[in-house]
Amino acid sequence: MSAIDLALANLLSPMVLFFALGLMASLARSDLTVPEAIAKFLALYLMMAIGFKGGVAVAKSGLDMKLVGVMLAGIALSALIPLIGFALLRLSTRLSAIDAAAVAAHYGSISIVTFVAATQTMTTLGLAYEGYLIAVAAVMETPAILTALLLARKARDPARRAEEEGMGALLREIGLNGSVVMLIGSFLIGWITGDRGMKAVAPFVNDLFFGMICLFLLDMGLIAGRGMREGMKTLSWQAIAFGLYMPLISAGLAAVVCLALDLSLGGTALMITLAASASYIAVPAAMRLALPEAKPSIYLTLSLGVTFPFNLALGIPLYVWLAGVVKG
Amino acid sequence: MSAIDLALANLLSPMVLFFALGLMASLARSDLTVPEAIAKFLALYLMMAIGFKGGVAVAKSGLDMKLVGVMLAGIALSALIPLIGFALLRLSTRLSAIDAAAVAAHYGSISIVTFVAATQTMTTLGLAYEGYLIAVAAVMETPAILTALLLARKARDPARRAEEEGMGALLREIGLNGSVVMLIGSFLIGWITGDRGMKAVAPFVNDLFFGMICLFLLDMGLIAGRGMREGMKTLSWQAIAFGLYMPLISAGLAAVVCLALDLSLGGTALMITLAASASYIAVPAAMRLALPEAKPSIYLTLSLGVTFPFNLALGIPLYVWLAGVVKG
Amino acid sequence: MSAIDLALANLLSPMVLFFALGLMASLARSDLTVPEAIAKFLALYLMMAIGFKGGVAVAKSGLDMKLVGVMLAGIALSALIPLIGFALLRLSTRLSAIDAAAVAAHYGSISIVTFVAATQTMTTLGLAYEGYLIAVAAVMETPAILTALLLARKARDPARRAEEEGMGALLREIGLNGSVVMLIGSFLIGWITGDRGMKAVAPFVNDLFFGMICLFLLDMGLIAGRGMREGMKTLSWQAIAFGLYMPLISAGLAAVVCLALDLSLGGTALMITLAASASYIAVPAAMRLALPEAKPSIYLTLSLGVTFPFNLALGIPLYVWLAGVVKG
Amino acid sequence: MQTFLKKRIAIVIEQPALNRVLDKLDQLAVTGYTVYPVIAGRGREGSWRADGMVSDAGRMVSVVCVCDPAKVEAIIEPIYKIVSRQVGIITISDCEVIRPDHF
Amino acid sequence: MQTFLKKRIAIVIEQPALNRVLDKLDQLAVTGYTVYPVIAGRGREGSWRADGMVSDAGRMVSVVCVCDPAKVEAIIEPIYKIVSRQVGIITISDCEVIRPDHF
Amino acid sequence: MQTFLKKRIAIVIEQPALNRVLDKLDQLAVTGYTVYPVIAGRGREGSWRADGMVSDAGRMVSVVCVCDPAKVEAIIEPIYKIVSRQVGIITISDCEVIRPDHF
Ligand SMILES: Nc1ncnc2c1ncn2[C@@H]1O[C@H](COP(=O)(O)O)[C@@H](O)[C@H]1O
Ligand SMILES: Nc1ncnc2c1ncn2[C@@H]1O[C@H](COP(=O)(O)O)[C@@H](O)[C@H]1O
Ligand SMILES: Nc1ncnc2c1ncn2[C@@H]1O[C@H](COP(=O)(O)O)[C@@H](O)[C@H]1O
Ligand code: NA
Ligand code: NA
Ligand code: NA
Repeated sequence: MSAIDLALANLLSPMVLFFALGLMASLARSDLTVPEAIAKFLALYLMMAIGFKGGVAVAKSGLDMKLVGVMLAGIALSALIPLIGFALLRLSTRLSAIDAAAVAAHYGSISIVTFVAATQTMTTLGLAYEGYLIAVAAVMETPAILTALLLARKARDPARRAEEEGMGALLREIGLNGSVVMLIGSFLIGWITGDRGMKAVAPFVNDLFFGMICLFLLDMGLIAGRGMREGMKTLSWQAIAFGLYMPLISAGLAAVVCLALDLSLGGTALMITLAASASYIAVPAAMRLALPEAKPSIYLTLSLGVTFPFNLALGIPLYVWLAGVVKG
Repeated sequence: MSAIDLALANLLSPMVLFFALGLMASLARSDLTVPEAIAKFLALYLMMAIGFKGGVAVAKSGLDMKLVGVMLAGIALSALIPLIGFALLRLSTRLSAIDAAAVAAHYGSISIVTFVAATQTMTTLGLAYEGYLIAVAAVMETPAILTALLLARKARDPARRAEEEGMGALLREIGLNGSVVMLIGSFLIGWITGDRGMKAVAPFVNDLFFGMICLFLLDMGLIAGRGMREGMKTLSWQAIAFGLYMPLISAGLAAVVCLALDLSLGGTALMITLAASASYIAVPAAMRLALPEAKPSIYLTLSLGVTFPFNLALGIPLYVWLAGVVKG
Repeated sequence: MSAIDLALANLLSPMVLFFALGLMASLARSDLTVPEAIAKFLALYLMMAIGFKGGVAVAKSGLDMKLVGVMLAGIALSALIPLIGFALLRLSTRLSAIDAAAVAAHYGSISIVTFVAATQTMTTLGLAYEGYLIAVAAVMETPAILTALLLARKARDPARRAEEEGMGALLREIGLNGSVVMLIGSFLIGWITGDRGMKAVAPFVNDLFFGMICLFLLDMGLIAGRGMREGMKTLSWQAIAFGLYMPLISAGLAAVVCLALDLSLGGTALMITLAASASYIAVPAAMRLALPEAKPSIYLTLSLGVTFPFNLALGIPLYVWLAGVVKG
Repeated sequence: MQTFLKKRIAIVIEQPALNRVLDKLDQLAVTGYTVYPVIAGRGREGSWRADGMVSDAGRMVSVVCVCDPAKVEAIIEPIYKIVSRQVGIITISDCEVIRPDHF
Repeated sequence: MQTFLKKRIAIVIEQPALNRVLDKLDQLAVTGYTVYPVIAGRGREGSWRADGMVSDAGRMVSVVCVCDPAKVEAIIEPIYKIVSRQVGIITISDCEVIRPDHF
Repeated sequence: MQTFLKKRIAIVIEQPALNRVLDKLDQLAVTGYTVYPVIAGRGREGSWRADGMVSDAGRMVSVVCVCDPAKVEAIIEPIYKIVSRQVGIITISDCEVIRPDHF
């Protein structure tokens, strides 16, 4: 499949179309909404299903030692990307150091829904991928946050710094984020119970999966549209541009790293997608605790209103193509 | 199957029985409830599933030109039925012109759950029907509202009329009703993605469908029962009678119209059901905006507490039988 | 399978592991939560699915007259176990008569989730069981409450007793508890519609069943952990011990009773499980109405934080083994 | 714009006893009330959270009733009888309204 | 710690009309507002409950706006125009804040 | 029926910081508090809505604490320290209770 065909096929997938439906509904100020409890349920389901599947896959294939290398690579990417992002933001935008650090953290961390959408594309393309990438996704969530904190520290006035409660407490608050716990927990349960477990929960975590993603993406579209309506006022075009080119930079970086990893083609595409994706569940919550003075309207709008739609509609096929280049 | 057998089979279907369970639980003042978020989720799911299926069906069969005729017929029915309803209410009840107009709007518009229950009956009877009837259902939602507004206008004191904000703004508020947007959006997505899309979401939108309807009807029963307990105080027997004979009049009218449409047998039954059904999601919300002085307790109780149970238990089999008469 | 193998297999089942995940997440103070509306939905689903299945099973097998005997035995166990519990609590703990009565009520009544988990074990072990045990479970919910009320009456000061509104009103409030109504209602609908109905809702009530239980147990783990953190302060070690040995006493008693019942092996195990399980949905709510002066922190923590985890992890395999002894 | 002084009675009561409070308010013929959800809390009976809860026991709701100062006594008396037996609290505060007839 | 007197405007309005109230508050350039869910209630239009409801009609939400006493008139006037046409009520009460500039 | 004057401290704080506020209230040994859900709002940080939200960031909850007038200072001081750093507001108002010992 050429990159173009891929892009078209992707744009006409139910996932992307439901996202578009949500986006347009919300931009048109329709009163279509997904109740908060349902949105949280869909997220919970997604973490459970994707985690469980990954665990079962690992139980099947066993852990080859490559995992360690991939994990380290993931951690490194998550920790370094914010440095690039921070520098670019400070150069190209008027964002304060604190705001820039907060935004950068989102791009170092990962978006599990973008990852899920990418795995779906792999399935349609019939590309296999390493199950343990779920675990890699999980470990990539937090390092970016630490980098951002260090970047912000230097910028913070000492008064504030005094106020901060200990790094330790903060890390506990952040590390035990519900979605991360659910993802890792389900991964381990899938690993332990393997095929036996999968047989029992398959109709729930496999058969429903795609339909639930469609609903979830409808919701994401509604939120993204709201973010655009709200946030665009507060965002400069330089900031918006950052939301579009930063994923490409991360993707390029990841592609280079992948040259050294020998993952499967599908795995490479997913690894690149992880690097290119920007968090909007775990990191925003963490930023409210760690860098409360950073403006949520900026980082939420950028990651959810700009980068997520871009990755979903154009990024993923691009990353698959990029993976082809890396592997070919 | 004779009309009698049909009626019995229908009364003993899980759908009707779960509705009855909800109804009895609520009349007995049990604390059995469906959380609001879940009720909204079930409605969202229903719109998504029924819309998507309809779209896929159209993608398969292609659009024969009959569609245009059926659409126009649907719009005409939705726009005219309120005139009949209004006249009958003014003659037979003590309702104010505003209240009568508001009630009439509900009977011109359609109830998607009644429609869904009817499609389920078609499936059990093995009757095929035109997929685009979903689209017809969607276009029949709003014309009735406009007719009611014109009826109410004349009755309104000028002072009030001054207060009214422009018709335009009002129509936007009404036209972008979430459930309508979800229904049409899912229809289009199903149409665009066709079989390919259906293969991916089938377990979600097909396999779960019936079980979800049962839960939804349980909820409808609970609400209907509450409506009966509350509303019956405020309703005269003439009004209640209207809730029972009006669907029959609409059904008769639709049957005549169907003579000119050559729909399939199933399609005819559904078209009659649409005309006979009364809205209780989109229209009540619209009435609160367009005719706030009309009493919600009256139109909600009539459409949800009287007409919906009647259609579900007796109406649908009757309309299937009527369709049989029309078709041959 | 030896009792040990059984225990191990049980401990490594997805159900128990998801419960453990929730428990650990909540003890570690993670912000992982299941929205209230979703928890209520999962409970509603469980009642519907398990009730419906039971009804269909009865429709298949027909009602052998044994049912009557089993029902009476269930009622007797539910009514008598609180007497034992009350006596033991008064002897071994410092709980007031009112508190002791309230706690005792929970152990006489049943936990439907424990029952469901047990049926799941039967399925994995390939043990058949009588479908009407669902109905037995339903009738065992309330008798324990009455016993507890009588026990508390004697202890109550006359002043209070004056305040009490009539037993009749109270029983209506309690008897119409939503979860009981849903369970019995679904049982009847399953019974009426039989295979025909099951064919329609099977994907919903059967295929999803296990996955939904896993989610529900995750939630139970979260709540149980919270209960432990909160309640352990208020509980003496004697009370906690009661939460561990009382189910064993009930199980022993039930085992003896089962000698006279000739249920299948699976049915015996389930009957013992019912007796050994402690309610935490219907009874706590009833106690707030009937014995408001009893401390909820005590009975909720005991039944949900102590006895439920014990039954889930160790009890069920033990009761299966015990059933083997009874039957063989 | 002229406003009129009324009293705002705010009750926090455990969910299972809600219907008793509302039925009592109906008997007392108050002109109306509003029930608000509550997601967490702490009191003498310890702390609780709504999320994940299946049973209604051990969770709260809040009932607000705006009424005429003259009626407060008549309403508080019987409501307090119920609340004092259960887990819950009552607070009273002043507020102004535009349509005095409405309350 | 010094505090400053403000007014707390509490509106209970039926859900379908919420956007009209919020849009109006935005036009009136209030410094902010908070919307609370409501799960049940009773008024002249009878009683209602949110649970199980699919349609927004016949259910309420509550909007609270804290503002400067000087601004109350200017806010109440147009809001009352909307509320008086719909199902809903308005109450006003005193409250103190720490950051006067904020309201 | 005799009533006693208390103070009602109402805090609107962004969800992620809720635990910090509650932990602080626990330290301050207040007799209790109640947490209310909030579904939408607007403030200096712009407007937000809860529905459809997965992340806790950018959404609010409301904490109400009824306490003795003498205690207000001691409670507000440290709570304000937290709230002032986050998105949120604090208001204080008078209320009466029946059981003074309870608060
Ligand atoms: N001082 C307080 N301020 C606000 N809410 C309170 C206070 N005390 C108790 N509550 C609420 O009332 C409920 C019952 O209180 P209690 O009966 O003391 O356990 C608690 O769970 C809180 O939700
Ligand atoms: N004047 C106000 N009246 C009522 N609620 C307010 C007001 N200002 C702010 N809020 C609430 O407090 C939250 C945070 O305010 P802010 O810190 O100004 O963004 C807002 O999202 C609103 O929910
Ligand atoms: N006296 C009252 N106290 C508290 N809430 C009220 C009162 N009257 C009305 N309400 C609320 O306002 C809504 C609309 O009132 P109404 O317009 O009188 O039907 C009711 O459903 C209640 O939620
Ligand atoms: Na990234
Ligand atoms: Na109609
Ligand atoms: Na028991």
